[in-house]
Amino acid sequence: MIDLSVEIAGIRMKNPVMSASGCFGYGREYVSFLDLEDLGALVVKGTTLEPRKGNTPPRICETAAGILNSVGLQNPGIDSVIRQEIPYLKNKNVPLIINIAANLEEEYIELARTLDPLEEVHGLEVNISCPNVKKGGMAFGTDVESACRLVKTLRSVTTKPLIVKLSPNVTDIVEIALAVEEAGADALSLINTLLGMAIDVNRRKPVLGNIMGGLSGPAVKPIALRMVWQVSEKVKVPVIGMGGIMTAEDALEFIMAGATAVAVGTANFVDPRAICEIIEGMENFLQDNNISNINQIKGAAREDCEL
Amino acid sequence: MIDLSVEIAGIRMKNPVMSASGCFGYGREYVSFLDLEDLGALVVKGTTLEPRKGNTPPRICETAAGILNSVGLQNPGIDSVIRQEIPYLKNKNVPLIINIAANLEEEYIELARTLDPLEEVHGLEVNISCPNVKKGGMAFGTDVESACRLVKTLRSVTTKPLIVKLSPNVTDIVEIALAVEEAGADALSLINTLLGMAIDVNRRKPVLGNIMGGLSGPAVKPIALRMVWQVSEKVKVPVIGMGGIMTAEDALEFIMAGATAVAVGTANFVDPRAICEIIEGMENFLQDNNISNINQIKGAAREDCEL
Amino acid sequence: MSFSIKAEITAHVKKAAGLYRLDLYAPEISSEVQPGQFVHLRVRDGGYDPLLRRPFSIYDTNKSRGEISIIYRVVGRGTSILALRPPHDKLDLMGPLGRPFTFWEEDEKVILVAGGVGMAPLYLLVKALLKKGVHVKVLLGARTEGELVGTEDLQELKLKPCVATEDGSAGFKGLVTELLKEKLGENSFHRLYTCGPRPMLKEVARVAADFQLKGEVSLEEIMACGVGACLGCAFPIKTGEKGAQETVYKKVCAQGPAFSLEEVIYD
Amino acid sequence: MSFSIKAEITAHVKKAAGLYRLDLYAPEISSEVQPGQFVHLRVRDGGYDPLLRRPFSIYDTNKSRGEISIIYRVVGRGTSILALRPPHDKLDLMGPLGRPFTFWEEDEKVILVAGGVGMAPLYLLVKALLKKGVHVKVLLGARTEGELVGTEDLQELKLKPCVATEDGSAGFKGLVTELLKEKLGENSFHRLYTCGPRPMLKEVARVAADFQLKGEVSLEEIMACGVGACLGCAFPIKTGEKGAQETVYKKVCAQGPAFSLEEVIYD
Ligand SMILES: Cc1cc2nc3c(=O)[nH]c(=O)nc-3n(C[C@H](O)[C@H](O)[C@H](O)COP(=O)(O)OP(=O)(O)OC[C@H]3O[C@@H](n4cnc5c(N)ncnc54)[C@H](O)[C@@H]3O)c2cc1C
Ligand SMILES: Cc1cc2nc3c(=O)[nH]c(=O)nc-3n(C[C@H](O)[C@H](O)[C@H](O)COP(=O)(O)OP(=O)(O)OC[C@H]3O[C@@H](n4cnc5c(N)ncnc54)[C@H](O)[C@@H]3O)c2cc1C
Ligand SMILES: Cc1cc2nc3c(=O)[nH]c(=O)nc-3n(C[C@H](O)[C@H](O)[C@H](O)COP(=O)(O)O)c2cc1C
Ligand SMILES: Cc1cc2nc3c(=O)[nH]c(=O)nc-3n(C[C@H](O)[C@H](O)[C@H](O)COP(=O)(O)O)c2cc1C
Ligand code: FES
Ligand code: FES
Repeated sequence: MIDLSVEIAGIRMKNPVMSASGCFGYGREYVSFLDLEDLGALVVKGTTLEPRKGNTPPRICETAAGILNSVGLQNPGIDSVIRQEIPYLKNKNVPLIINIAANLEEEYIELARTLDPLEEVHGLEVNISCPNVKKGGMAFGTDVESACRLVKTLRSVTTKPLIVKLSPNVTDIVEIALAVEEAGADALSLINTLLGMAIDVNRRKPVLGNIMGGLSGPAVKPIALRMVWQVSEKVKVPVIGMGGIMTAEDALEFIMAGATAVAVGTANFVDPRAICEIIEGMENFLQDNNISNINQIKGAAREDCEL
Repeated sequence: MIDLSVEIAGIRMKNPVMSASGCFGYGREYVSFLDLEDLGALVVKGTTLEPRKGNTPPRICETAAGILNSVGLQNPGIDSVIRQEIPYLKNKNVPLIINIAANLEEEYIELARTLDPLEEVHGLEVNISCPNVKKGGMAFGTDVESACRLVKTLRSVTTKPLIVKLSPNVTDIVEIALAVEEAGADALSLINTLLGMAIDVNRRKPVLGNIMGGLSGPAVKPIALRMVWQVSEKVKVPVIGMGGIMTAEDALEFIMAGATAVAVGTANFVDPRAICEIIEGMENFLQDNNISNINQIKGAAREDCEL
Repeated sequence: MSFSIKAEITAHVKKAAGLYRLDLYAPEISSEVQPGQFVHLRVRDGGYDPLLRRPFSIYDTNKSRGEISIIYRVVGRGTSILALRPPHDKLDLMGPLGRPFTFWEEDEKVILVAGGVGMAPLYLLVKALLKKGVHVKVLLGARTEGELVGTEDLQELKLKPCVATEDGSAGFKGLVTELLKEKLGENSFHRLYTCGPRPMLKEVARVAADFQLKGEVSLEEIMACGVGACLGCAFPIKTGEKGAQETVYKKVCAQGPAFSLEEVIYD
Repeated sequence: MSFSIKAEITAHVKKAAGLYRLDLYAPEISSEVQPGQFVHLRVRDGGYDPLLRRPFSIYDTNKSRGEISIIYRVVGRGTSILALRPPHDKLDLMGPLGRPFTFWEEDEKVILVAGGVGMAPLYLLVKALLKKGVHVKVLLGARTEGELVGTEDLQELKLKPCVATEDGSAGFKGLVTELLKEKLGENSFHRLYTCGPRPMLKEVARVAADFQLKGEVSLEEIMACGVGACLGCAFPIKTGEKGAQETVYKKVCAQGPAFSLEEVIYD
């Protein structure tokens, strides 16, 4: 009855709820708790060309309604992911999106080239916004020109849908969004984490081994929602909203702000079944409100609003 | 025994805890609950040249560990403040800091000129970061050049200590901080609120009358603390840290990150005695840790930390 | 004078589905409060969930026992948590806050219109008016019988409220504002006081104006500080002379909750 | 297989100041758990304060009653809230999680070193080892008598733990690692298992290495997901051959909590 399906850059999803990169491992970690096929799409941990060791622990610090993480893109590298993880996910009936990260433009390109021939990969999410590594992409995400150049080049080496993940640590996210769209992005993901920190007053030291980390969780939702609202007003490509989504209501806020789909990150840590609960809750909301198709409420909160 | 006193741009404060602008009215609202003379300094509501009506309600929306506000600088205008509010505060033995806001450079200048002769005003906090009015200063706070020009001009029309309040809605707060310092600021306040929003999914409308609002409270503390850490490493002028300070521990985090003083905003709404509790808690912490002077722990978390 | 105290819960009873009465030991507040004032309380001690206090009208007092009572409806997260607090727990309380209702010495006969839990700020007013020898007529409205507030308490004061329910489960079937029109047609009053949902208030104000009846309304708006410091609880109010009228925003917490019926802009 | 369930609290008792034992009805977990595994639980249902779950070792099981027990110390906000949960409340529980301790069939005599609440993951191990007929020596250390965990439960298994307290309030006055040195001097063991505060573990590892004793350690690190998805709980581990050793970060939640004593980098 209720149609929750959406399409992002040619990727057909049975519902608009995806896993957020880095918060759902490579999927397998959650199979005890849910059926991967229930997800709208599965976005895996940020993957680099070479293996990455990651940052010095502690890497997690709980804050008021949020967490700081400084994982620092620890991952086994693309070759290992292709060998060890993708085959497992290949047989699951769920769109698979690989999140790629790098320090250098050449590495991004090499990653895209490597993944391009793989049929089982439905799209690439280009992380130009990781705040947790010295050269981890955020330099790309906070500078219009390098973001543009990167996306243009990537566009030329792969036919896979390119989803560009934006950083919220910027003065004007709309400017970057427009530039990246112009450069050839098929969709935009926002937001990545906000750069933050915490200090342990008893030890008189930063809590995180890496001093700063990325803030996620319900604390950041108002900021994320505002950015999705601002960006989706201006761009034509679909926007994937994320940042603090814990409940179906939260997800609906993003859809009503103009997002086509949403991703769920930190919530998985609180409830391993969060994604499924959110999907179910959205379906119930639509049912209760006699809405047959999720696309009907996309951007609904914008109507009669002027800024 | 314990010396909590600090000095900001020549303003001598008996302790480092001030009220944050807009969260403590003009002081009188809180005299039922605490003694104004216990504050390190009193910073009043953002005041403009002409009276301001403020934004359409609702203006407050509670979020996870935070609030969004879209007050929009409602205030009776500087003349009325000088007539109605300052005389009352004059006799209180507490440094008085007037927070000024405007759309246009000329208005800021006029405000500074008007306040310059008033002995009872100990300093001006220049709000170049209000996210809640279309031209409410944030344009100044997110653009290095206009911020600089404004501060230079203000410097030339008043001898009062100039505290410049920065916006966190920027890519690089250090850049703006350095520029504003160079332009003649005596101290920096950070952070103002982060631009955010919320949607009421049942009404399918933004919750706030003004659509977007400023996020404050514990949710933003990690971001505020990070910015204070980054800025106080680079500037020579004192930094006043604020953003989500609810407890003495929170305040100490900011001091250990490098702030000379702190301001308490949203916490006043939760506990009208918050500022006093925080001062007391800081004193106890120092006592318990055998620290005789608050300045001894200023920036303590930076030692042996490299970025 | 307002206070910030920890008040012990002396009783906490469910009056109907989703409706609770909470008695608190707060002698300072009990002895100071005037009808129409409110308390601002933390539903949970410590923690940031929810972050803000919640405002509730002071429904009744028992000065000899140093108690105040509030009546509240569970509508969201804060009130749900409040409903779980057991007797002897202590609540963080600020009060009494806000501008109370005004009394006019010349008033002999007044009419009160309450919508649901809108009775909360009016009960203490009824008691004060009766004490002054004023004749008080109370109209109570609600969607359904279970949502009526104060019927028994009014009966204890020997008042017989006129009741309207939308579903007809008690009293007149229809809106309380229809009942109001009827009563104002039958009798004349010196003053009207009201509190309830916004659409009801709007209609009450319209009807009262039709009958050239003046009065006061108790408003609600989301609050942060509760003491006039944050300007968060603004409500649009007309000022100035007829013809040259302007809209200003007034603070419900400090310049209200009681406002004159005519000055409020209801939508 | 792991489960995400709502588990009823069947008992919740204070064992000593700040030390609690919590019994939960969780038959799925009870029947699956192996020594050294843990549960990840929400101290409060709903709300975001605190946001994350908290990990606790499974201290004991009662399979016939479908129960598991944990023993925890109140150290911060989460455990303070947990301590208030009454019997019959239901807790959000994930488990069993993590890599359990390893058994070696050839072991005949093993020594366990627990620091304070570090006994938590070891008690189930003791029971399993005894069942296999292994001779088990347990050393318990704490700052003071009240912080010792498991003494009575071990006595019920007819074991007499050797106790060391820093203040001498029970057993040997000094560090449990001094006691360990003494015991290893007197007797030889096939294996050592340990859990406790980091400085203790470091010293235990050093002492064990001196005696060329191999073994396993249960580590703790702040966790987010608890299932290996977030890479938040990384701990530095040595890999590779001697000489060409490298440090990698392993996940305490999924690749541990049990690690081999020698591979861990303790500071
Ligand atoms: C001066 C004043 C006196 C009040 N007296 C009473 C009373 O005596 N009894 C009573 O039951 N209620 C009273 N209210 C309303 C009461 O404050 C709210 O119902 C309560 O704060 C809701 O908290 P919540 O966390 O359960 O709801 P939320 O989860 O915060 O919100 C649920 C719904 O309630 C609305 N709401 C939230 N806060 C307020 C508010 N401050 N005013 C109006 N609507 C709000 C929201 O918009 C939302 O629709 C009064 C409000 C004011 C301003
Ligand atoms: C696999 C595992 C098993 C554990 N088993 C037990 C057990 O059986 N009994 C027991 O009492 N404790 C156990 N712990 C530690 C327990 O998880 C923490 O004490 C608890 O999470 C603290 O929560 P809090 O909110 O009270 O403390 P917080 O307020 O979050 O922090 C207080 C202090 O505890 C430290 N802390 C917080 N979380 C952890 C953590 N996950 N690991 C280590 N230190 C932490 C913080 O650094 C801080 O110093 C275990 C930890 C892990 C990782
Ligand atoms: C532990 C952790 C690891 C993350 N790793 C990545 C990553 O590798 N690549 C990426 O693009 N985003 C990463 N993110 C960001 C999330 O995908 C998401 O954008 C952000 O957390 C906001 O959503 P949330 O509030 O729902 O978590 C990570 C977030 C967390 C909390
Ligand atoms: C209701 C409200 C009104 C505010 N008004 C002003 C203002 O007029 N001028 C200003 O510089 N900052 C204003 N602020 C920002 C605060 O001074 C402070 O910078 C911010 O709230 C972060 O601190 P907090 O988290 O402790 O509240 C306001 C904040 C709030 C919540
Ligand atoms: S609630 Fe702050 S001014 Fe009314
Ligand atoms: S806690 Fe997430 S990987 Fe271990």
